[in-house]
Amino acid sequence: MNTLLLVIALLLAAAMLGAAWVSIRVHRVATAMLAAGLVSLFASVMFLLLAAPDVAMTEAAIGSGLTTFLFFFVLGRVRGGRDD
Amino acid sequence: MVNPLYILAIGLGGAFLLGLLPNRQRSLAYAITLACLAGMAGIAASWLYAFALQGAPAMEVFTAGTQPPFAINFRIGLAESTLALLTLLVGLHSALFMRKTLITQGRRAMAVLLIFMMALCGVIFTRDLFNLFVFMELCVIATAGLVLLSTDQRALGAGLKYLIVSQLVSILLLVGIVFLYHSTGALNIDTMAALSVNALPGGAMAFFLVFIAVLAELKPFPANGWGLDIYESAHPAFSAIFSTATGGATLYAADKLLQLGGDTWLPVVTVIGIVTFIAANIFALAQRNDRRLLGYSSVGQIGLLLSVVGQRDLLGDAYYYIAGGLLLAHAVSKAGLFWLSGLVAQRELTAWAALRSQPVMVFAFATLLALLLGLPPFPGFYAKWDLAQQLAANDKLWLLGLILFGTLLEATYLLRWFGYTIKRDADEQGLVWQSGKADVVFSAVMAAWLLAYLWGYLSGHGNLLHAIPLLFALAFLPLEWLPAKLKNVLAIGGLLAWFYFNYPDYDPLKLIFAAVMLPGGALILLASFQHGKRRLGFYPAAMLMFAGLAMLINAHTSFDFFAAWELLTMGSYFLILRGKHSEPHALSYLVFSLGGAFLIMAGFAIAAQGAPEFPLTALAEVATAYAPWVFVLLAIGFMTKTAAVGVHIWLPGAHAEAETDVSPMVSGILLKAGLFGLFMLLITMGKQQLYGVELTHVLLWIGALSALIGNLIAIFQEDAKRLLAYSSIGQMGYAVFGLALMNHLGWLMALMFVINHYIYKSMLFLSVGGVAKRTGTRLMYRMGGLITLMPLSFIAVLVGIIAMSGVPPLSGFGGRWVLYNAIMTTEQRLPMVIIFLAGPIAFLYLFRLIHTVFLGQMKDELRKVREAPFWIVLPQMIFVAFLLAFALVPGLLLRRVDTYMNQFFAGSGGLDWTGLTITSDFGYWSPVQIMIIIAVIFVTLFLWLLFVNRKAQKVKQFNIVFAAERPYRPETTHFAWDFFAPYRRALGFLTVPVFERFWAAVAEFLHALADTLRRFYTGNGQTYAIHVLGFVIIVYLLMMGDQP
Amino acid sequence: MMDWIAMTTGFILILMGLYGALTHRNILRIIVSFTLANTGVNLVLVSVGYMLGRTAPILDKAVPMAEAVTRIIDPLPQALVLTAIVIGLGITAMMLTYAYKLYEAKGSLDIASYRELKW
Amino acid sequence: MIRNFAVLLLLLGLAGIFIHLMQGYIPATELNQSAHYYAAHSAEDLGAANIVTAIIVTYRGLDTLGEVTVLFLAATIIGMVLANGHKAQRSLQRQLPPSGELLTTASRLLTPLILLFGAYVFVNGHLTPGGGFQGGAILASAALLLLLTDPLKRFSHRLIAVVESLSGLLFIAIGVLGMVLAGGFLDSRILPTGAFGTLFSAGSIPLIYSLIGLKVGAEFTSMLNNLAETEKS
Repeated sequence: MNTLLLVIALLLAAAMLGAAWVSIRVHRVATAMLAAGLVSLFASVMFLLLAAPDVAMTEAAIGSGLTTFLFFFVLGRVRGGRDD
Repeated sequence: MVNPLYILAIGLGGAFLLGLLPNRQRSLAYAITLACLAGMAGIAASWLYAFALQGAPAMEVFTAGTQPPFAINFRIGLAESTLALLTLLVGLHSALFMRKTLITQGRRAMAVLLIFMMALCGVIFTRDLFNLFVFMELCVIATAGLVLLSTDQRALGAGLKYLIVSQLVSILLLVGIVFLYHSTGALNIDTMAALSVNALPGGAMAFFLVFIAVLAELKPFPANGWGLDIYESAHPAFSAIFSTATGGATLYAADKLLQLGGDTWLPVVTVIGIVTFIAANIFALAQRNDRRLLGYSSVGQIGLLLSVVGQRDLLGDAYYYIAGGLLLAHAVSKAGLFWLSGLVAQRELTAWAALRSQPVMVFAFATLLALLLGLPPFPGFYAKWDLAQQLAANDKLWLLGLILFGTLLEATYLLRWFGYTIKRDADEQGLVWQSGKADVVFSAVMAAWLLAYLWGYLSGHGNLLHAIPLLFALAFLPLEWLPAKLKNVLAIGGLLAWFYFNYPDYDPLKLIFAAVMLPGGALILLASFQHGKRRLGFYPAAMLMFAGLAMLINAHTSFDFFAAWELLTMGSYFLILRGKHSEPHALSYLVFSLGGAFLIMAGFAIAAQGAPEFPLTALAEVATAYAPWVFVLLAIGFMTKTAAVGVHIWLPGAHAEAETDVSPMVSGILLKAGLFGLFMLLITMGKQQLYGVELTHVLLWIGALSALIGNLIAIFQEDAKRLLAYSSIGQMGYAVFGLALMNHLGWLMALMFVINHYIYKSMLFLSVGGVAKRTGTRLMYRMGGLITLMPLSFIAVLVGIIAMSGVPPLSGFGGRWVLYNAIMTTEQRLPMVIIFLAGPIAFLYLFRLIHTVFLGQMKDELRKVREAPFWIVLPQMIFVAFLLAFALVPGLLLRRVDTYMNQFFAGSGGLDWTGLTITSDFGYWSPVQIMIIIAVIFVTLFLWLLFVNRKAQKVKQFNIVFAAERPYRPETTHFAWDFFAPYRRALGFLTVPVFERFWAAVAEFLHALADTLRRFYTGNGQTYAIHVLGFVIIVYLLMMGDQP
Repeated sequence: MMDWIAMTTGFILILMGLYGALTHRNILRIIVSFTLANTGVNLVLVSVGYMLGRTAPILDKAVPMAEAVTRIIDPLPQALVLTAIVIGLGITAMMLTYAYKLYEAKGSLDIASYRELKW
Repeated sequence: MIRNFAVLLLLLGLAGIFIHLMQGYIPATELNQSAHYYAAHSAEDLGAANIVTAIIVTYRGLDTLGEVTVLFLAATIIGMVLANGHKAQRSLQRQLPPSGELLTTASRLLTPLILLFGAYVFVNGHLTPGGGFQGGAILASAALLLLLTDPLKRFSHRLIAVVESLSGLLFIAIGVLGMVLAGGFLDSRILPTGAFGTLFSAGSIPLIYSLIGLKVGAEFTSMLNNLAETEKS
């Protein structure tokens, strides 16, 4: 049980770091935003593992949900706002 | 007492209430905002009343019905209530200032402002670390919002840079907080403080992160580019809040954290603070934009405060007095200046000249600058004095030196700015006069004077605003509307009255100085009667100088002495600045004087070794370990005032460019302040040795060289006033030389110079000034033959130069006679030779005054020149009479002094005053006999001349043949042009302006440094964030290196 | 172990986020990178409160009131993280607004093009 | 690039700081004094089963007030900044193709459900995970859904503002009541703590959390709404 959790945690950590890497390195801004949202989502699962359900909920709703939407709202309004 | 949570409730409730209002009712919303701010300020004021006047104990406020550390708590004490009141008042006034902007932007902007003020109060009150973070984040967001109130498009960029940096800061802060919580098990600052964090595992590191993050909010060098951009582009009323309220609250947060971290962190704070202070002030030197300049100054002031916070362990009880004084001075002045900048249309520093269209604004500007610089009688002055005492007593001279250096830089750019305001061309539309905004500025000015009174009241040294001379000078400010002639009567009356009432208290030495400064000043003021209208600004400045002089003579403690010194420096600066072309010269005068003053302050501080009151007489008992250093510091300080060679370069410009009646004041009178200081120093400290060098011998050399070089340069001057100015350097050199002889005759000679120099230099400056006024030029080769047109001036000059060059029969000869007697007593042969050499040189330049100006060919364009105005001639004639009298009976004044001096040089080398004859070891001097002999010789010669020339033919001026050519530069053909060219070829090497070049190079270097280094603020927000990160890492590495 | 994993991941996320924020020139990318770093901070914060073998700080039938002290993990960091997340959102929203306004004013999202204020 | 390299170097330094921190980090085996107090007392004193909620709403209620204010501030500033000069462009807004029938219907159906769920989350904040912030975010997501299906849909600024302000004012009022009636600002014991574990328990915590939920929901909506309005033709 404990080992299983650990493995999951390790996998999550790897996924988070991978997504973060993508978010930093990728060329398209939209992808970066999505990847960042993904990191947040993985983090909220991690919070569950860390026995923090309140934080998990908040992170999922606010950190990954609303924030990502805000990003896309603005991205849609700055046309041509690619990596310049 | 009212619960502080009501401040929060009012602020927040007001903000939420604004949300309920329809967007249209903007005036109502504005009224609500003001009411909320006023209510909050009222609460803070009620606390201040309770703490300060009723001595109430600090108030602990718990929330959630739970004790800390389990719930958040607030603490309100004197410091908190003061800061909160300051914050809220600045906020209220800024809201008043921004009335139009706020109403245009609507209720949302007002809500943001209210929340901002609430959050700042929260930062001040809270004792909980995480709560502190929350309030700080609120401040960040509110700041980012309020920056956008500016009409300046660039503010947008500045706001983003700020957000980027604060993101970085908040990341560090959060990580630090949670690890600190992990180490201590609490978030309450007091609970954590009790646990000595540094010893806990991981505690020191966690604290470091928290602390460095809060410090980064204080805009330390180099992590402060973002702050400067905000200052430059934000609405000035917001900048006022950002500089004062945010700065104050964050500083207080850092102070709280230090209680948590303990004293081991104090050195870090000190170093960061002082580096920031110096760097900001150097950068500001090259700044041309007013708000950015104020930004640099804000950054610097916060740095200074940080370094004071770093001394909290030394300062003990005085900590809040000193830090509070500096903080309030910074806050009120900076807020006032930012508001004032909102009234000036253009952003160039020179555009502030527009203030002159409303003289009262110039007064406001001067007050705020003085407050900022910590000049007397403002709080910063008391604070810096006490700080210097403590630093010196605790062997932190390096810090004291750096603080004073930074302050000097600050004074340089701030007063240069003041100079622009007074002297540059004003744009008529340059001042956006709105009475509402002006009232806000004036409330800052009022607060400045109130604080001045309060800090004086709290000071252990007595209240400067109770000093009658100062009050008398200040009284001329509200009387500025009176006509100049009436004010002149008042001024003369004041000087004479003060002298009369203090007469019984003067000892003979002081009496001489007092007589020169007070009735002497009154005499020169007679010349001021020629000015009509109101002559705005003259009387407050002049009387400030005289107040300083009067207080200087009466001073008994080092504090009184220094305060008087600063007052007379400021007064004379304002006075000199009035001259037409004196802007750069006044500045260089001030920089040297303040530099000298700071040396004096440091000297006194070292001497006192922490004693709360230091009587001047106690200089005699300074421990031998410091005594020579004290001597050196004080002597250099005084000699900047006497313009000894090396630090003389300010004098010629300052004296030559001053107004006609100001030149004699600053030359004849002001220079004596330095001599007075030297007298005081030598009487108390006597001979001192440093590394085996007899310091009075050094003085001897300085005096001799000053005499030689001053005189030598004087002979090459074409400008009559500059000639006189250089001659002053020489004359003061004589006086210093005499003092440094350290014997009876030497001092007597110095005293004779005090009197003589006053008389003939005042007289000559007046007559030359009168001539310059009539002829419209000060260049001597442009004059000539004025003897028939201005006979009275001619007489004055003639008598003056006879007196001065030391030829019989006038008092200059007496001076010389005493001088040569004195010189014979010294063993220092070389300086003696130099002094001897300087004598005849003096004659060369004095001769030019008569020869070139009054004799010779009359210039065609000067044919219609009239005698100088009556009021300028009158004092000259009085001086002539006085010179004759003094020549006949020098004993009148000197006799008492001579006996007085016996107590210092017991029995040896005194003079014998019997009847009208004075006898020394080397011979005797009978003034009356000499006078008679000279008269006989003169009359004989004159008669012989008449006899020889009896057949001479009168030649008309134009009865000569002109060559039909016109030289390229006509003046070069004038016989008086470059009159002493042969001497220049021979001795010119001595007049090479090495010191001018040296100081110019110093100034050049600092400006170039500023201009190069500030490019480091590239304007890129990302770079600024990198700076912040770099700052954190550097401090980390330095600390790790310090404690492995 | 769990807390170590989370903490290390958190720190690495912070560093990666900061690297992104300090090297990308596009303002939107900078903001995205900062949210990454914020997520990292949240992870670090929560992992500091974590204790092996204990449960979430919610009392119910599984964790009765009397056993709370020995059964639950430290609730305080979680409370702090909640606040931090919300504040982070506030700041992100502010920055996005700024980005939008800047773009509107100048048509560029390159941070290097906003350098009128300097020196 | 030199710049990237410098950043890398500095971050290496920061990594050093972090490693330093982790070296000093000793995982706790016992609850520290604060946590111990909360574990032992919050249920008893405040009657809240969710200790995190007890801390957020009561013990550190001031933080939460600040937090709500952060959102309020952000929403207000966004409104202030974006409101300038966009009203006139409303008529120019581009005509979007109508959203699909399915999407519209689904959103109409879903919205009340989401709202209900949000309310459930914050009302039960003292018992189960979740609370005002999460619930508020869920409320806002309903608004988001409506915005997405109908980009031209606008919510009444007035309504949002009233909800926002009223809930804020009530929050403060309850806080002040705590000062008057109970032990201090935001003390939740102005109402009876009730039976442990039931909906109407834990004093004013559910009330406060509901207000927070409403306020947060309103603020998020206002932010989204303002951003949505910026859309130009």
